Amino acid sequence: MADDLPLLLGLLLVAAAGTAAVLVRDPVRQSFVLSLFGLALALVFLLLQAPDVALSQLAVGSALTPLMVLLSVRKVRRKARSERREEHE
Amino acid sequence: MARWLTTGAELIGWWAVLTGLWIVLIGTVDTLEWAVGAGAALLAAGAACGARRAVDRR
Amino acid sequence: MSSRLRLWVLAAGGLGVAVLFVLACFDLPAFGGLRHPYGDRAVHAALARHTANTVSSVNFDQRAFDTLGEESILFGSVVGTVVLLRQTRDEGRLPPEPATVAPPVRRYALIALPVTLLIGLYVIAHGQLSPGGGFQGGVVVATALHLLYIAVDYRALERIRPVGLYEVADAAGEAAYLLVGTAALVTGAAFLTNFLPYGTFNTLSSGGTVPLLNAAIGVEVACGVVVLLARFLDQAVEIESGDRDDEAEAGT
Amino acid sequence: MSGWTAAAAALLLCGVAPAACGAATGPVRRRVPAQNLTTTLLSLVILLLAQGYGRPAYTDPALVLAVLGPAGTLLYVRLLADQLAAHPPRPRSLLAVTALSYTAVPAVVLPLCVATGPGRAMVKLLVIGVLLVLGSRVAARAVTAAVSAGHGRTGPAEGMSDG
Repeated sequence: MADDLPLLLGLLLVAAAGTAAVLVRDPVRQSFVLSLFGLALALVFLLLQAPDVALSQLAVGSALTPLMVLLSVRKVRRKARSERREEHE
Repeated sequence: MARWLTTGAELIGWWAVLTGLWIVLIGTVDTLEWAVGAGAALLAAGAACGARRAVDRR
Repeated sequence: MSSRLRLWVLAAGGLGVAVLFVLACFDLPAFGGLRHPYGDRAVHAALARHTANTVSSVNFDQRAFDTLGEESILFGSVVGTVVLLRQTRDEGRLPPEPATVAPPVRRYALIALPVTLLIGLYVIAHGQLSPGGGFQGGVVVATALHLLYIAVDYRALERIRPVGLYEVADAAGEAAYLLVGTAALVTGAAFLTNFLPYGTFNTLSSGGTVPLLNAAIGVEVACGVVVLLARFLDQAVEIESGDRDDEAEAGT
Repeated sequence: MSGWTAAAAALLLCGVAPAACGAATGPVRRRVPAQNLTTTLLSLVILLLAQGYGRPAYTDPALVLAVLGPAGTLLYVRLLADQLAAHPPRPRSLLAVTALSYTAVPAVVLPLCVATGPGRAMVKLLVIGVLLVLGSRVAARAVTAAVSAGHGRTGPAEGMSDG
């Protein structure tokens, strides 16, 4: 049991982060939760002796995914604002 | 001429540091590791110089 | 169909799936057990081919054809993104303004960029020895270049990122994988057979074609991610739909 | 369970979990420093696990996280600069987060170095430690700079989001 303690903690983290990623609605906040979810998953992969998968998850999840999410949010908001303004005119 | 010298010195400095870093990262050291490490470090050193110039010319 | 009836149908379906799921879970082998028939065979095959990292041996040797499929998915999605996010006729392009950056952050970026790049190359080159490989290292290399956007500004990134070259290199990486596979045909073996000498165990030259395929994937992934992010960045920073006066009031 | 694994579990429970909670909830001004702290501490957990399992190769994920974690934080600072400038974090809490990383990194890396013994593996551990310290330092500096630039700013700058 004591040997499984880190794994248990990791799985709890994954469950909590995954639930939070679903429940959070705002994309900007979601990008934070998503990156945390990625970190928790990487930890679990490492604890299950799969460092290759953990490395993939870290590489993609820590900078690349949040960057793409935030850039998309930025583009969409900019577009929405200019469309709102066109309606005003 | 002086600009070439500074650029060259910067490149060689980065190259030496990064080759050292490569040797620190790897497990067993052999000739091929040195060669591949030196090549990779040269690439990274080129990127370092390019990035510095891109930032300065901004 | 009324909404109440629909709910009942959903509940019945959900219940059925739940029962089957629980029954299936009882039949699963125990978590982390001692018997791994496939794992034992994969490790045996990896050691026979002098590849220290079994996962790399599975990905790039024993099931290299699957990896070709995965690589092509990434390649295809990058091409699709390039087409979808291209600049359309009614969109204008505005050169990005320089951003104000704190000197310590800029200095960190200039130091971290080559270090991150080298770590990415290390991960690619040592895929057959330690955890990592072309995909992981390629993503790290691409992230390293984008430190210039993250910590400096987009104009600095554009200076060291000729997108056309990266597009060519992306295709070249994809082609190199296929060529290594075809080279096996020339020697008379099947497509993507590990035809090179296996080398000494636990050295950089071990694993036959595994390091070559890793390098091909590394080039393809790094350049693919750079091209992908270039399209996203163009859309988010440079390309403007409609007329350009709006942006003067941005940030309000 | 070896002492190293126990230390990793303790750091996970008392360090990473609260930091992750801070990064997952609350305003952006708390999330950004907490995200940086989470990556730093998780990198240390991975180092401890590598020692606990006796697998030196497991330090590679920690190395990658040590360079990509600060990149992630800088990216949040860059794209959410407006929100950070509108509601800046208290300098004291920022300082506390940085101080926590400064103490946690040597407290984990130095014992690991002693256990590894002199050699290239030890230098690698030290490199990871230096990268972690540099990363948390620059993250705090970037947040402070974004806040002050936001206050002194008149027109919109290129990197600012309009959250």
